[in-house]
Amino acid sequence: MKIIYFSWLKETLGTSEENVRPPANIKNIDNLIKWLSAKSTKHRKVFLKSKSIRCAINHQIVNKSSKIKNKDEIAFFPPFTGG
Amino acid sequence: MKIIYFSWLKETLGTSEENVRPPANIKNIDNLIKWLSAKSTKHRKVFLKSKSIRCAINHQIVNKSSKIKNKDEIAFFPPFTGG
Amino acid sequence: MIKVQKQKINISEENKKLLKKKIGAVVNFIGVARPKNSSGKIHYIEIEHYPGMTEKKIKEIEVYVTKKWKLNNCIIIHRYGKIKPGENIVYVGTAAQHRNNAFKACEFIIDYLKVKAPFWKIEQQKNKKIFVKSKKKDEKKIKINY
Amino acid sequence: MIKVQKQKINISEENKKLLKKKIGAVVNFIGVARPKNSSGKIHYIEIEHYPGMTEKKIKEIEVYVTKKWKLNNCIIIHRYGKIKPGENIVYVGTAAQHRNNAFKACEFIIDYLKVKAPFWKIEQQKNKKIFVKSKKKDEKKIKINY
Repeated sequence: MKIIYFSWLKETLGTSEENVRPPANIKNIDNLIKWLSAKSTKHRKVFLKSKSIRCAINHQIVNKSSKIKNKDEIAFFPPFTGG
Repeated sequence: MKIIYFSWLKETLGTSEENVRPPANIKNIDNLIKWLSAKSTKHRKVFLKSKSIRCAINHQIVNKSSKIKNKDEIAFFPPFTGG
Repeated sequence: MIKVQKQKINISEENKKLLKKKIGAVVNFIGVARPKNSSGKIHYIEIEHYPGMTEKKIKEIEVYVTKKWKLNNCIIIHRYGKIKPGENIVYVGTAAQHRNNAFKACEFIIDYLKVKAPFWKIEQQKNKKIFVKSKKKDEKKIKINY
Repeated sequence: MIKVQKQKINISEENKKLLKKKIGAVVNFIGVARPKNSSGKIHYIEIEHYPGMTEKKIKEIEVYVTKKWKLNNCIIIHRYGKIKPGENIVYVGTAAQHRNNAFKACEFIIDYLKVKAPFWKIEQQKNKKIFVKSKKKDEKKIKINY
């Protein structure tokens, strides 16, 4: 599973992406966030602000109860500020 | 008094402007229209449609009860269609 | 800046002037002569105007919108004379700190020009000249207090 | 046509493409990098995006507005990377038969880009990097069904 981070999440983590293999009981975004938070202090710091973090699965914006699959590309980011 | 005509009024009259000296009892635009209508068949034809004719005195849009003076430049035209 | 001119409008030149200042948003409107209307093909249009009064009315709107929508810059150019289909007729450019103001001002100016500036359009079709009629819809849209 | 690019946008080139077709009205929006914000001078901004998703989201809005407002043509270009104050960031051009549609479509696109396209802006100030926050006002403005 590929995880991508943008904006301040990337800055805080010091990385823009990582490949992970969560266990079978990690079924949706919410589970994934909890699981990732336990990976490192930096991860915990990022996901403490999870209310202001948005998520996309394979380029589709989703909410946190959305199911995840092993081959998904999952992105975490703050609200968009282009234009 | 200088009278200027635009658009179809100019076309119908065959002239874009004329200098006139209306008598003292011609005090406002309404009076002037009646007086001009009597000048020729073409004038009458133009001012028959006076409801759809707009008027300006010295570059200011006015209504038909507006007073006129001898040195005024008076313009008659249909509603604007620029842009 | 306002201009009433016979020649084609050089849009990129005008845009450059707007982009010079320290602004956040530029909105442009370009009106173009259409090749036909509901009654047929148009060979060219001819725009008549009232020299003196035209400039005055356009200047009035420039002053009004610049103040109302806090514009950094505003350019209004309207052509007169013969204009072929596909050629530009009118250019409105507004520059502001924020996009909402630039949009509102630009749209207001073109609405205003349609009904408050002394221009008259004639469409030259094959065998006839059509004096274009103003649209009630346009007249209702514009409300100004100044 | 849509583009997500690093280099400056050549506005007059893009406008020429819009003016080619047989249309009546063209509206442009150009977003420009501002030299300062409320907390101080900005040396440059940096725009990050999500390659793949960005193009997809912009393409979606192009298809939607073109149909909804019967556009003859629509160009959306958004830059990413380092952008200096005064440089363009985003260009939206709409061409239609009538001005109202061109205006509505253009304004809708820029409103949409602000909140629905995966771009993130960072302002580089003297000693700090500011991750720009989205505006609630912008998020409320955009409502889409497609």
